[in-house]
Amino acid sequence: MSDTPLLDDLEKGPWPSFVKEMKRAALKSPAAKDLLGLVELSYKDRVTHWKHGGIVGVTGYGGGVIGRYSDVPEKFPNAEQFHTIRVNHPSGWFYNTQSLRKICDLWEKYGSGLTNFHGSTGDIILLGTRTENIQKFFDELIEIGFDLGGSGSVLRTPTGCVGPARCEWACFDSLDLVYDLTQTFQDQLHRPRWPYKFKIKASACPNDCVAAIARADFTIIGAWKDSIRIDQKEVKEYAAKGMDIKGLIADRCPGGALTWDEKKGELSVKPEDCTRCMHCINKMTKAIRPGTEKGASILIGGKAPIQKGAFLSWMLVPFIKIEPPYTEIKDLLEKIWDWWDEHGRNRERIAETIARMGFKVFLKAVGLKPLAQMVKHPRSNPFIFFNE
Amino acid sequence: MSDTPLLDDLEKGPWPSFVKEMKRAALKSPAAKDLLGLVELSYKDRVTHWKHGGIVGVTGYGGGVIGRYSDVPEKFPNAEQFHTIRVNHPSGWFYNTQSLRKICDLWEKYGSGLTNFHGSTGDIILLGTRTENIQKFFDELIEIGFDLGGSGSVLRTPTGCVGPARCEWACFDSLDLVYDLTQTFQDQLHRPRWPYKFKIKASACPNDCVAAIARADFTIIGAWKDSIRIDQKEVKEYAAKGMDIKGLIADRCPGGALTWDEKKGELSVKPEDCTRCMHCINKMTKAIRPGTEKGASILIGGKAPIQKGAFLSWMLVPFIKIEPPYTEIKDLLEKIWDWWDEHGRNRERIAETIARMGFKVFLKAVGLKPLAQMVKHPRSNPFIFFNE
Amino acid sequence: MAKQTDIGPPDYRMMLPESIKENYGTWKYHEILKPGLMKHVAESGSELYTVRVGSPRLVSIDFIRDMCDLADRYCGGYLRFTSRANVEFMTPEKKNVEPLIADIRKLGLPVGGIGDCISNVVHTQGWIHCHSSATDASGLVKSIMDELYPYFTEFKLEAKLRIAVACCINMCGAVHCSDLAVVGIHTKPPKVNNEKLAATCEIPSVLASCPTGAIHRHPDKEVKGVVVREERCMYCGNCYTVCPAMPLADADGDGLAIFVGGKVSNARKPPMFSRLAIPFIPNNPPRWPEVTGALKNIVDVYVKDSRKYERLGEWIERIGWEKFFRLTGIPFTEHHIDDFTGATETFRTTTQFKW
Amino acid sequence: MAKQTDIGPPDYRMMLPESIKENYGTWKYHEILKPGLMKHVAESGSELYTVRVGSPRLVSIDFIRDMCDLADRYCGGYLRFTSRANVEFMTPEKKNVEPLIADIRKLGLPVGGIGDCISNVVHTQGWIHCHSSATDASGLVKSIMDELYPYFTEFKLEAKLRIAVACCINMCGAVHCSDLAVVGIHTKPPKVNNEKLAATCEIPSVLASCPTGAIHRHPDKEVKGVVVREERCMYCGNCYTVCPAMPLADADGDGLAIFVGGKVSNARKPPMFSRLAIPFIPNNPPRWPEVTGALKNIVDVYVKDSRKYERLGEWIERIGWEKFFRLTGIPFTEHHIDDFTGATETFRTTTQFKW
Ligand code: SRM
Ligand code: SRM
Ligand code: SRM
Ligand code: SRM
Ligand code: SF4
Ligand code: SF4
Ligand code: SF4
Ligand code: SF4
Ligand code: SF4
Ligand code: SF4
Ligand code: SF4
Ligand code: SF4
Repeated sequence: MSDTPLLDDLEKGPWPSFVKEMKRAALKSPAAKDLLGLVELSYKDRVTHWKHGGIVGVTGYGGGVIGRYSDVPEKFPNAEQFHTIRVNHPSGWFYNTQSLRKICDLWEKYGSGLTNFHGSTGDIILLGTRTENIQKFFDELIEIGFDLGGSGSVLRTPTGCVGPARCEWACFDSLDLVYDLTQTFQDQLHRPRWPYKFKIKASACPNDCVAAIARADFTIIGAWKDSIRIDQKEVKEYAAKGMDIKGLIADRCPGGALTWDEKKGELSVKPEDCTRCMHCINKMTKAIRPGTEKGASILIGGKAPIQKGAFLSWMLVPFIKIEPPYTEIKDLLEKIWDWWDEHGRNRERIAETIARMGFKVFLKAVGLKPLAQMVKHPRSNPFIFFNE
Repeated sequence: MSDTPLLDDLEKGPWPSFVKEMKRAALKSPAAKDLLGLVELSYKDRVTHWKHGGIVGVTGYGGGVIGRYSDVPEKFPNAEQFHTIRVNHPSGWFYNTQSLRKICDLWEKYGSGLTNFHGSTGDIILLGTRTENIQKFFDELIEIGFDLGGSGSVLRTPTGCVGPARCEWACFDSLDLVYDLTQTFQDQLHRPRWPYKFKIKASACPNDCVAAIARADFTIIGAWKDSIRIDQKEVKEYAAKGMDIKGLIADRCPGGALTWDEKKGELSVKPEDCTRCMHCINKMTKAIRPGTEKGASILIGGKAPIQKGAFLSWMLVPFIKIEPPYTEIKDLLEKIWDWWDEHGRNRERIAETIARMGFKVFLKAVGLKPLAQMVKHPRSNPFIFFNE
Repeated sequence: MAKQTDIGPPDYRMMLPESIKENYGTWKYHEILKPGLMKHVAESGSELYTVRVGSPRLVSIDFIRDMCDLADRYCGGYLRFTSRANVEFMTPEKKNVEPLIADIRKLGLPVGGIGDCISNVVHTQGWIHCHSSATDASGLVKSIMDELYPYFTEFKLEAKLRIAVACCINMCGAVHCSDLAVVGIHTKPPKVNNEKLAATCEIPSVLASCPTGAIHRHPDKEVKGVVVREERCMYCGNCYTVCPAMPLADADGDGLAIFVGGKVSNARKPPMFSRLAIPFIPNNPPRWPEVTGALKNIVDVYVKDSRKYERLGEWIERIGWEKFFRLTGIPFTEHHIDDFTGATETFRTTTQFKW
Repeated sequence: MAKQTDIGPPDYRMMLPESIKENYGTWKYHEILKPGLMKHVAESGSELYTVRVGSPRLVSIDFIRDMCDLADRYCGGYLRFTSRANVEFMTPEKKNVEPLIADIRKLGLPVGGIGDCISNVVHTQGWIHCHSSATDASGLVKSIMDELYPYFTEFKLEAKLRIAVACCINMCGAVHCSDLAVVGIHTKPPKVNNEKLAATCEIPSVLASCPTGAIHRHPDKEVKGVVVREERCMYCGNCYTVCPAMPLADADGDGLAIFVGGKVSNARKPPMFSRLAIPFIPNNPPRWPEVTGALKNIVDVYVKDSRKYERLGEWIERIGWEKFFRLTGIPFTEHHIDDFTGATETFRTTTQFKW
């Protein structure tokens, strides 16, 4: 009888099974085999069998590796050390197969052969290696043209959506921006110096396909200044095909910018009332497109609940042009980091530092003027500090 | 030349002038005359000339009088003491002229002859008398059947809307409830014992014509359990008169409960989706009426900004029948006061005590079970105290 | 010493006119006939006409007597006041209505405020009677209503518009939920008088009174008193309320803030707080032209741009605050950005905005 | 020691297929042809077909090699992964599409997730690799996707539905803004091991780590260590993150909370947080039937009641949370009432509600 009965159950069912994958890896790697046993034990005990990670890494870097030790080494000696290595993905998560195969070969040589494509920050996650292998792996990783991603109180691996590579709505080049920022800030990415982690994500339109607004301290989301472009011929096509353009498009416009003229079969927009929500564009892909004067909005502060509660990024720069060498964005980042570095407390994300010190104090520090677009509504309380 | 040039300017213009009234009073009262001078001085200096009130009052009561002393007694000796007496109004602010005339005569005898009908809590405000007159005035006030209102850390004079006396939408008898509660809680109204003030206001429907939700710690607002009543004949009348029933009524229904059938000329309601906002009733007074199974919702915590910020009252009891002797409401009030008395800090309104201790703690204490109707939405954070 | 206490207010039933006693709780519907005049009809078919009259609220007893005379003449000796300090005369007799209105006009009083109007201004004491005041209330109200008078006596709006004035941030009145709210504010920290403080106040309670912890014991052990860290003071006046030795009033520091877009009714949209439109306007008695001008401007823009039944706050919610500031030409400043408890709730967590 | 460091990731241009290099930034529109298949058309008129494949995310290198084989066979040696860990194969050749899909199916992998579908589940490490975990992520995801499989491979929804799983409240992943979020939670305070603590942690930083101030120095001066005031502990794990001597994991105390109605796109409604639907479900590996059942129930009700293009959170906003609880039959408890910072913002400050 199998010694992993609980996990075996997860090989059944239509969705592809991670247990199958673990077993595939186990055929070649004793570490992967012991991992199976250890995880089966967790399924039995209903608790994790991993201990708090120790400090492991590569010379010259302060991050990129998550140390991990088992609390049942005697039972599963080959999984006693099971460190994770984070490898920085190429923009847009595009790969040629040679590169991928090289990574696989390296990981077959130095690791458990188990991986996540990708971790939720966006790195390639290579799961399970021993301390002595880390440096060797890294040296060869550099050889094949890859580098580590971020971990700890550093700039985390920036990510961006597929954008101009395969999306008609991209308002800026998310792939190039992410690549450029990642290269420019290698030092911030590898060497901890800040109160806590800092994340950058770029979605090239407000659909936000990398969930930047929820997960990035510094959120770059595509925008345009002029009007959406409507092709009335195509609009008539949709109408002809029976789409309820008034009910499903015009009435759903949050800005109240759209009017549907049933008789004329025309959809008109009042550009000043469009809030660029993307809805009409999303649903009438052939008839409606973003404007032509493109750029991005920058929002600040997105993060998960620890410790002062979750934040969604909020508006910091309503519109900015995004063009190489991206100087304006880089300067803004430096200003923000300097201020945060000086005022942030240990384990305090930028949103929490701003919440504690006051948004207007932050705006002054980074040299931005207050705008109505930054708030849902003005204050309702009369407790104004006039002396500032 | 007049010695009140600035105030004189406020006699001009179409809106009735308080300065004219002050001058009318000044003809009979030296105190009122000196008040004119003192206020003119404030208009000149652009600061108040009143000092912090001292403790003045009547034997047996801890409130009802606001002590007030001028900081320029030498200039205006007759306004040196200018205490305010708060007289509890009759429910709905209805008066017969004899009672009003009696009050006027009393105030001519003991006071400046100046008054507010009414103060914003709802009392008759009698402005300007001297310490030695207060008790005498009070004794005669009782003779004519009136009593003092609240001030200080007591139950403040409860108020209610005109309700069933002159409004077709009243879901309970706001006048009788306010009268009954005021009589029942005379002790709480006259003798300070609490951390801070406590206000009760009753509006007999969700239009909330006494702004209870914004100004009362304990807010009683009319509600009904069954469906609004629609008179289709009258609906057709409105349509005939050219009202855009779809655009102005159905589409504005916050619950999405109304459907307008253009052809049939019929307005139908899905009762389970009606949130009793009053809009359709307000705008089609002849065609639509509240339901018949009437009562009220009770909300808790309304207050102005001092000190933890303003609160709007929030839902505590979605529906309760309001019938004499109002036992259920009185019991609830007692429970709330007991808890607040025990846990409230000095100058902490009930909303602030609940905010500090937690709403669910409060609910347990007053014996109410949690309901989805009490919140806009459930918590978004995962920080749940399971041990409670 | 009174023979009796705790008798409470008189029974309201003594105060109700016959026509109301008869139809109490059986009203069927009402019609607004013209500004300041409405008719209620009972199930029984009997009618009640109500005439609403604007009052300055701060009045002499002779004004009250005038009202009594009118009530005796036309309303069987009964009248009422409204929750906004207007006077209401009620009669079942249609024929009484016009003569009544004529006599009211003779007294120089306005008839109006019913329906989609600007009604009377809920307000407070100010320099007339309050030590906390940062401005006067009665004078502001008079100046504002002179400016907006036609909105009381005529139908010029798509919805009700409620104005409130408070002479300090204690906000006596529903100022924090008004379509238009004018609030007196101090902008200078309290001037501490330590001799007086030592004599009249307990230092611990003074320290405790400050929400921002701006008050500290006097550094000099010799001095029995306190100092205020001015940069931490938000001029809330809590300290002054508990201790007379810390007045905030200042001729140049005091003035007005204007908040807009609040409501309390549950009609259509839930109740809303008023939000800051203009952080500070200096006191300029007797007419406060900058204040009345600012309100007039906001009302004009609202009238032009609003839709049927749309309260001021509903209008702003529809067009967005950024568009409100653009249309009114009011500058958006750092003071508009919240930094009180819960401030982060006010930040715009979406890319949606208008230019 | 590496010859070089800080080289960063490879240049993305090396990773792009020809057909994309040619039409980079000039795409005109797209059409979703069937579940898992879409076509992008460029200004130039050239087309690109994308086939999306569901992945377990936790895979062996041989899985990656399988993907490479397919990419070499049909896509000129290029492929990509999505922000939800799916694999995407792209080809300009229409004729390649069906054979490609056939070969994918041969590997037992699902094609779908494009359009109004449930896509892959954003998730985390769990018992596979994390010391903080209150549950396993991969096992939950497998169980959930087996249950909801047809929503990935067919069009059965009015809008996208995004699911996320996190194995502790650190919420790695956009769990806090997902249509459906399953979060591992601890419900027992940390078990303090004071010997270990004395050896490995600094007491001041341990005390400081606790947001609720539940951790105090050990009363007994002799003991170098801390105690936890259990009634003040909200099981957040901050202390454990800074000090290994305070583990929270507990076989019976650990389990799942389910949050619903979040979104991040700005389409129509602004982004929203997910809100608590079910406070606690005990861990029941390997299949967590109570969790998958609860999700299935919510999805079924949503599918029945939602309108075209309505995300789950938009649907709940329209019908109201009280109706959501009624329709799903999920009990509303005291745990649903917020008592964290800003809790008062969540209280219902209106009389408007549904029964
Ligand atoms: C007399 C008074 C009650 C009282 O006991 O004194 C009263 C009486 C009526 N109100 Fe009111 N309301 C009165 C203060 C209020 C208040 C409180 C306030 O203004 O501080 C409100 C809440 C205002 C707010 O939301 O900020 C109020 C919100 C309403 C509404 C909802 C309006 C809206 O669309 O939001 C209605 C319905 C309507 O007008 O469509 C309403 C309707 C009515 C009706 C028509 C009810 C009826 O059938 O008799 C009454 C006369 C019409 C009218 O326009 O005044 N009454 N009404 C108050 C007159 C004050 C005044 O002198 O102007
Ligand atoms: C007279 C009146 C204003 C008016 O002209 O109408 C008034 C006057 C004062 N109020 Fe008020 N309040 C008056 C209604 C209100 C209201 C409105 C209401 O009750 O509906 C509020 C807002 C609702 C609320 O209670 O939150 C109100 C909120 C305050 C506050 C802030 C309380 C808070 O928790 O935010 C204070 C400050 C304090 O209590 O220390 C306050 C304090 C005061 C004091 C006692 C000043 C002080 O700090 O000692 C004022 C005395 C002025 C004087 O010299 O006569 N008054 N006060 C109102 C009472 C008349 C009456 O009894 O009918
Ligand atoms: C491939 C991917 C970007 C990437 O760089 O990897 C992507 C690609 C596309 N997204 Fe997305 N989205 C992708 C993640 C997201 C995310 C992030 C997430 O799921 O964590 C979101 C935000 C979800 C949310 O709001 O919670 C997202 C919100 C949208 C929306 C807005 C949907 C809505 O109504 O809220 C659209 C427009 C639409 O579908 O109508 C969209 C539309 C699209 C289009 C049609 C854009 C285009 O013209 O090519 C792409 C394919 C259609 C589709 O249905 O997948 N994409 N999209 C991601 C695929 C993930 C997956 O494997 O399923
Ligand atoms: C591997 C990964 C989950 C996954 O399986 O994909 C992960 C794993 C860990 N996260 Fe995370 N986080 C991962 C993405 C995230 C994200 C999502 C994102 O980055 O887009 C978040 C939410 C966004 C955010 O940052 O707020 C996230 C929020 C956290 C937090 C809470 C931070 C906060 O301020 O709320 C912690 C706790 C901490 O930092 O102490 C945390 C801590 C951790 C630690 C280091 C546990 C710890 O306390 O030391 C986990 C190591 C697990 C292990 O043994 O490998 N992780 N973590 C993700 C990184 C992979 C990658 O690099 O691609
Ligand atoms: S975020 Fe916008 S531009 Fe980027 S992939 Fe999604 S839809 Fe396309
Ligand atoms: S993008 Fe959104 S806001 Fe702009 S017009 Fe289209 S639907 Fe309206
Ligand atoms: S609150 Fe309702 S019942 Fe009371 S007067 Fe106003 S509209 Fe009539
Ligand atoms: S009362 Fe309000 S919610 Fe109810 S049906 Fe009428 S408009 Fe809709
Ligand atoms: S608002 Fe302030 S100044 Fe005006 S009466 Fe109330 S407490 Fe006094
Ligand atoms: S005014 Fe308010 S903030 Fe300033 S010192 Fe006094 S209590 Fe503190
Ligand atoms: S969510 Fe918690 S348990 Fe899961 S990986 Fe992140 S930190 Fe570890
Ligand atoms: S789990 Fe969180 S709340 Fe509990 S003791 Fe640790 S840090 Fe404090």
